[in-house]
Amino acid sequence: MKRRSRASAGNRAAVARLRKLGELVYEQIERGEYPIVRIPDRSVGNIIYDEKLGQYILGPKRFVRTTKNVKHLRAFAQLMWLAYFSKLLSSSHKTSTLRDVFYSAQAYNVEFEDQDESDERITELEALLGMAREEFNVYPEERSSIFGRLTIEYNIPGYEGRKLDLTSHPDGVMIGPALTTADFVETDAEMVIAIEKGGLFTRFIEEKVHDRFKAVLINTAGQAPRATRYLLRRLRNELNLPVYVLTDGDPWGMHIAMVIISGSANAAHLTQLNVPDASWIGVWATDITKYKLPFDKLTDVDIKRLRELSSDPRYSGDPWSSQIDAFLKHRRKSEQEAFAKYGLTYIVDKYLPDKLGR
Amino acid sequence: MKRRSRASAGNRAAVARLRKLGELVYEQIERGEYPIVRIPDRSVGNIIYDEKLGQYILGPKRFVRTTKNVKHLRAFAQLMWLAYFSKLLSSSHKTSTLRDVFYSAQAYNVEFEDQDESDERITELEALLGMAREEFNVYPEERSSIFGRLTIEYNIPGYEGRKLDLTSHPDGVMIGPALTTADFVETDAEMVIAIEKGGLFTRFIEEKVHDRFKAVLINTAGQAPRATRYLLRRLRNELNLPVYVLTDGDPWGMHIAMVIISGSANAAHLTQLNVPDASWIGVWATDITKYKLPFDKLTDVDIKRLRELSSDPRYSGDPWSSQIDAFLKHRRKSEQEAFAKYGLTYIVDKYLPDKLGR
Amino acid sequence: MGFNEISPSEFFYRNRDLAGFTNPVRALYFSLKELIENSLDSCESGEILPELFISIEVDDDGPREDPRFYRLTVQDNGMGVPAGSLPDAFGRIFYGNKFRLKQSRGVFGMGATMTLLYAQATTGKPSFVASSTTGRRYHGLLMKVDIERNRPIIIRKYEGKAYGWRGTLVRATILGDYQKAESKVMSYLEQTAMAAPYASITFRDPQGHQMRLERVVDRMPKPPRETLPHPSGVDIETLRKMIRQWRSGDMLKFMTKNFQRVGPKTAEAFLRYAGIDPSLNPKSLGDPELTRLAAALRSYGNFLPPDANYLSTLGHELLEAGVRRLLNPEFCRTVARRPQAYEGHPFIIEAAVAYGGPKLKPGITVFRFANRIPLLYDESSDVTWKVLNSMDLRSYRVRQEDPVGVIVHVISTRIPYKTIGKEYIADRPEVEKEIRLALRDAFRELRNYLSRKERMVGVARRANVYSKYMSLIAKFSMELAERDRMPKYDILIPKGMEQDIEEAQQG
Amino acid sequence: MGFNEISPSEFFYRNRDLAGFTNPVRALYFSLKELIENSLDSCESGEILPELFISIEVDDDGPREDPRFYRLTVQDNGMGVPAGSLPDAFGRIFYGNKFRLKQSRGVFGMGATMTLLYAQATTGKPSFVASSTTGRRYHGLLMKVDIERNRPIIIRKYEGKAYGWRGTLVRATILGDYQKAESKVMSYLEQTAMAAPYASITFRDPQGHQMRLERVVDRMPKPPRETLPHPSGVDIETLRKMIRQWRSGDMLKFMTKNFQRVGPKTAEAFLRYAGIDPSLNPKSLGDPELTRLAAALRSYGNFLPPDANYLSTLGHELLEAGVRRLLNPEFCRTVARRPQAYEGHPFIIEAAVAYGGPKLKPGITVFRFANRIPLLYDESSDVTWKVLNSMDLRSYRVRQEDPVGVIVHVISTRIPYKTIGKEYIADRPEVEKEIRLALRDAFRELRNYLSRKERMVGVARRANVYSKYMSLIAKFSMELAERDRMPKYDILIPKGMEQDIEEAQQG
Repeated sequence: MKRRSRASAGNRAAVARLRKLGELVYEQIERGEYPIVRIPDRSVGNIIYDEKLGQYILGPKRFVRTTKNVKHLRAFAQLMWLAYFSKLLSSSHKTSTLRDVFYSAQAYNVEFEDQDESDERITELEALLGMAREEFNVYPEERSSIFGRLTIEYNIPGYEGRKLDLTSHPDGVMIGPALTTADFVETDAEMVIAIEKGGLFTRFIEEKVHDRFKAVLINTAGQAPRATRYLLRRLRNELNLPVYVLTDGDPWGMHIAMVIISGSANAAHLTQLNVPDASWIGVWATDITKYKLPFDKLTDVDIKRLRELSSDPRYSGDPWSSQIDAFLKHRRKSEQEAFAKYGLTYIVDKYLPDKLGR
Repeated sequence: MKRRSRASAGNRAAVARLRKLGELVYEQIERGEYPIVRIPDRSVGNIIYDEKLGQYILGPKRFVRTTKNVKHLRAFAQLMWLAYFSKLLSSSHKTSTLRDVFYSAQAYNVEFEDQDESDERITELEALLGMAREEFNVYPEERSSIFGRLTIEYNIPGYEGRKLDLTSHPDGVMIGPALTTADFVETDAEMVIAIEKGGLFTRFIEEKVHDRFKAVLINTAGQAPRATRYLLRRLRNELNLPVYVLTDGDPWGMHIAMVIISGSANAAHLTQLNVPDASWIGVWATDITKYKLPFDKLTDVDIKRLRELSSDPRYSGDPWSSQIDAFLKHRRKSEQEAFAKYGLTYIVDKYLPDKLGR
Repeated sequence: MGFNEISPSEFFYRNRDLAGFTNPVRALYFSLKELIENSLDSCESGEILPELFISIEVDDDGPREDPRFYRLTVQDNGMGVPAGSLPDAFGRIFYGNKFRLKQSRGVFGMGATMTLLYAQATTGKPSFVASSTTGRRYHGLLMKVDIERNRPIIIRKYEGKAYGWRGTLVRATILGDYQKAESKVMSYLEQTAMAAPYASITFRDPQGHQMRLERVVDRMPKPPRETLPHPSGVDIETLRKMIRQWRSGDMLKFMTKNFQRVGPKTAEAFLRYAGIDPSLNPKSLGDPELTRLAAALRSYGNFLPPDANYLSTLGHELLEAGVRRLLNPEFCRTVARRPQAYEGHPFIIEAAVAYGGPKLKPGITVFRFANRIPLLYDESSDVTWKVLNSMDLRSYRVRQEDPVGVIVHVISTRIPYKTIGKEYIADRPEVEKEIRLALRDAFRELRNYLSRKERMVGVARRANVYSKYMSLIAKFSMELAERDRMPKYDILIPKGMEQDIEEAQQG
Repeated sequence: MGFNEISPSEFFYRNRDLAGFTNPVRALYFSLKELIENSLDSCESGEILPELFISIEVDDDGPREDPRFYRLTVQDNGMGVPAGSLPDAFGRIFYGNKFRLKQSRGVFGMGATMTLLYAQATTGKPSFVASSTTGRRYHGLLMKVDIERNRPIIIRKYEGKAYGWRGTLVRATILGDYQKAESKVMSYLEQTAMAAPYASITFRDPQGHQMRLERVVDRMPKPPRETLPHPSGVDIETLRKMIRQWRSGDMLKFMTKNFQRVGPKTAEAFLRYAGIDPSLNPKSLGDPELTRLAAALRSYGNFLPPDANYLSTLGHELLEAGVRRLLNPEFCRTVARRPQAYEGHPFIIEAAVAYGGPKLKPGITVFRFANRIPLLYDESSDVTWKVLNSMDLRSYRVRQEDPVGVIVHVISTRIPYKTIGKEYIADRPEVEKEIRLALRDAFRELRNYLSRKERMVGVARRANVYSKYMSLIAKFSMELAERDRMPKYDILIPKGMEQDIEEAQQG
């Protein structure tokens, strides 16, 4: 099967939306009006949990950035430059890191006080355009990788039409702009397994999990970057592959899994970075006692985090709420590597089949 | 051209040396003697700067770990288990992370108090065997990547004879156990460029530095992991390619470059993880003023570090000592991304040719 | 083992630490302090603008370097001391005009005598005191103290024309360490000038350098007047003494005549509360009734607050004048609380908060005064620091590095000092509460000042911001829209600027 | 405005804060403290093992809850007070047997009188004092204090058979707050028992609960004896008094007779240093010679240290007994320094460091004593805390969470208290230095103890460690060498263990 990537379409859409923003402001000035833009409000009060989508989205509120208010002027100018710069990148098929954006501003007599201010303005542009920054070619530094039964075809300049079997390199293939924008050409995979840690990713490759379970393996390297979450969503939607998430057994692991499933509050303004029906298969709190895993005590920070999670609507169903209860009851946490207590292959030979229902 | 990897030879050598260690201890016990091992002393007093090799090495001192002293018993047992476990890994062509090692010990009734104790014992085994842990299949989690005009051939089980062109994936190819142990089959590269940051690595790929300069590009992702340094050394020694290192313009960048060139004090017991004639091409302190780069002030920590570097024999020659002086004189530091002030391609179009002498 | 009485002078001579004469550094400071305080009291009692002359000279009879013999001289233009009282005033401990319920600097009736005592103990030299009450003739004494009997020893008498001088002069030679005491002496003089901005002080140091602190106002506060105790908290022994001294009249009259702020209505309501017949003769009260009366005085909550007229405050004008003279701040706010009482003693808290200027260093600097006396020792044990430590100054926009001066002045017929040296004030709840309320008011005004200051800085910046960013916005919109010419944005600038200036001024 | 003298009793009645009678909590504590200290002094003067009975009872005439009227009773088995001295001993301030150069608990000659003063001021009630010096008959008084004239007022006299009782009893009814004072009272009693382990104390609280602190030793230290001043630092006034009282003899004799630790040789060397002819009559000294003599006494460094025989120390045995009685520690080390002097007053520092046991909480707990009196207030202003804060206890292997008790006992003919309430000691350099040296010695011994303790714990562990790890080493070496059978390692274990045990015991 073959499908066209949304990423390429997104690129042309980004250029169009950026042009439209420029026209809006230009016309206002020409009419002798103080230019204004209405940006979706990303504050807590406007973040709503959408039951149907299974994620947080922004509500209808907007805030008005107006050049009538001198406090908004600098931010308005920064936003306009960012739109200009993003259009430049998208048009020329070049990418830029968040850090590059920060420094590039100086060439245009626009200054950001620090990286955070630059990043904030980029997020505002995302909200204004309804697009992820990756769609207008601004990328953070990546660190995730993929391996498995999938052949991709590149879309980036110089590589159009070229293919890569994602089992070609047994250390894993980097997830970056090229892979994020590639088309999926061929697969006999039956599932996707997203793994929190690179060590376990390597273990799975050595134990041939991709063959034994017909799986595409993804190393999220901690919390999954947005490009990785975008890729996971594409694998689910375009190839109809179930997604399983395997994390450490602690509140942070639950969060990593939940962000893949429901998205993050920071990106509530975006609706294409999650996999609503992905499954968190472990390490669960109940697994720690069931498999008698080596454990650490939960810290106060862990416990506080669990109490926060228990009031988050995303964590109200199973297995989330019962695992929160189990974490709070036993006050234990454990890592994926803890299964090595039973030998290096136990996690693949025994735990994974158990969790996948075989 | 084609060459056989030292890594494969190292694997068989590791198994042999581990067996020999076992025999030594076994025979002592059989003779009714308290077993002892003599481990190269890695303390500061035994670290010597070898002018010829251009790096720190260990001197002739050894310390004796004896089972006659109850304080040494636990460490002795841990070391013996580690040797046993490493032999197991090497024999079965499996890898293990440092964390896996820590947890695996529990299956054998051997306990490490924490990760640090486990890692220290692994380092002692390296010193005892005169081999890097990667040679007996213990790897840290990797994060470096490579891209460029080089075709490799794998040696790991299941991939023997399979090849990969390292331009196959334009996001970069992960450097892991498979790549570290692969043979180099074909290249028309004329140089290796090691880059501190992934963002710039991506920039170089987008700007086709691998074609324009016939280069193999390596993303060290901060300080280069040992496998990456090992790979750099192989590229230099096996393919005779000059190695250039490009870092941020600050004391940490100098350190990253120097470790690639002369190795680190922590691994003074190993002599196969450096490239003595690699060149640090920037960002230099003098570049900050020459190119009028955006800069930050050096912190007290930076200044303290520079004073430490100035008393390190590795930094006595050029460009090191003059750059230390320039850093201390101007009290400025700057990142690679700062060149974006002049546009995203300036670093490739102007700076890199300047630094490579073209 | 026999039992015998010793005199107060011998007691305090033996236990000099208790009065602050711990070592040559403190001894020099306390000697000077005690003499100056007597002089200022004397001037204020007569509503005379003080003119003080103070000198410290080296006496060559002693050691060649510190600690060595210093001759202290303090001269004032006060009321003077009558010739007949002069020997006892300086030669006896527990002698003076300070033992009625009246606000004054001197409290324990022993400061000057302790100085003379210390002088003769450490240098062997007699002291010289002189005074004129008329301006026509003066009386002088070369004298010592008979320590065993708490009596003056007059070595020689002097007498002569005063040529218009009225006041007192004291000269004593003590073992002191001026080098180490200098900073405290200078602080004491400067802060005395702050608390008494109507005084002029001339000071000559051992090197002959002269410093003059000229008065900055010509108006003095009303002097304190002798007062009746406030009824709240008066104890049984005081009641007995009052009854012992009562001539005639019933309980109602007794109450109104012996306490301040007690008229017939208050007296009647209180006696009803206490369960005592208003028509009784106070002398007929038995022990149970007396006990009940004292208990009622402790617990009755409806007495009127003390009368401020008996206390001599600085007031806003003089307090601010003193603060500006000492600190020259960019901001100063003074607060004067209404009278309160503890144990029958009325008290008033005056406070000020100063900000900025050339004299204040970053951080909080505390200036403590009690009845106009600067308190320079044991600052961290004092009630004012306790109050400050419990306040969150950030809520008043004060940052750690801001230069803030905090001035607290406790005025009372009795200051609850913890030591005879009058080094710090005990944290009595009533006093603590009033200090907190005073400082809170002053810091609120500082907050308003800092807010306003911040806003005005903002206005100036706005004009620059506008022109710079509006042109960038126009340029990028042109690029984004792929147009050929810059949009007309000049027309937009002035309106925005005008509006911001308006906003800032209203803020 | 007139000048007049007031009596010491009126002065201290008006300024009760100075004596510690600040509020009902402190007043109850200080009253009890003053009476107990008098009782213990009396017993020790006669080398009588103290037997004290102390009770606090509610007096129903006062308020129903704290602060309310409490009747304090303190009875001892001391030397007693002669009938003729009884009124003045309790009815006058500055009266007692404590005004010569002699170590005692009572210092200022006013504690008991202040208690009676406070009693009559707050409850109106007279106090009862009784004493027997013979064991056959006692004399008692119901009395008050004439505050204005510093005189006793005797309301009624009592007399009767003593039935073998010799000692003093005091009963006063004061306004106090026992609820808030209880913890300090209990600490005071317990620490008094620690500093006087030869005393038995029975205490009954207002609820009728009785606590008995039984003596743990039957031996008393020698009582302090009256002493001559040590020559170092004696001032001019003291010299004048000595000369005034000198009958006959030259300067050489004057020096040897008026100062301790001055024999003919020392006298001769000193007079040569001072430039004074040894054959002079002291009465012939003029002011310049006297000044020179005093200066020389301050600067001469070759006097012998003070004589310890005039001071009454606890000594190692009694100090340790007291510490063990109070704290029951697992470790205790006592230190006694040799005599030193400040301003002519000899002093000795005794100290102890205790570690562990059921009574000490984690951290440093400080116990301060002065002439066997526990000091419980104003700890952070005291010289002992200053010394402790300057010491790095980690260098003695003491961790922050270790339960350490630090006991410091200052013994002197005059304790440099900063307050009349005897709440804390000034940081005189001589005293500070001695405390530091004492604590350093004690902490060194604690370090040795902690090191030894650590080592012995280690020995027990070694045996376990050996068998566990040796078998693992054997097993892994077998696997590594690819052998079929376990090597014989059993033979290796005992030798290693034996050696470790030897090492630990030698360490």
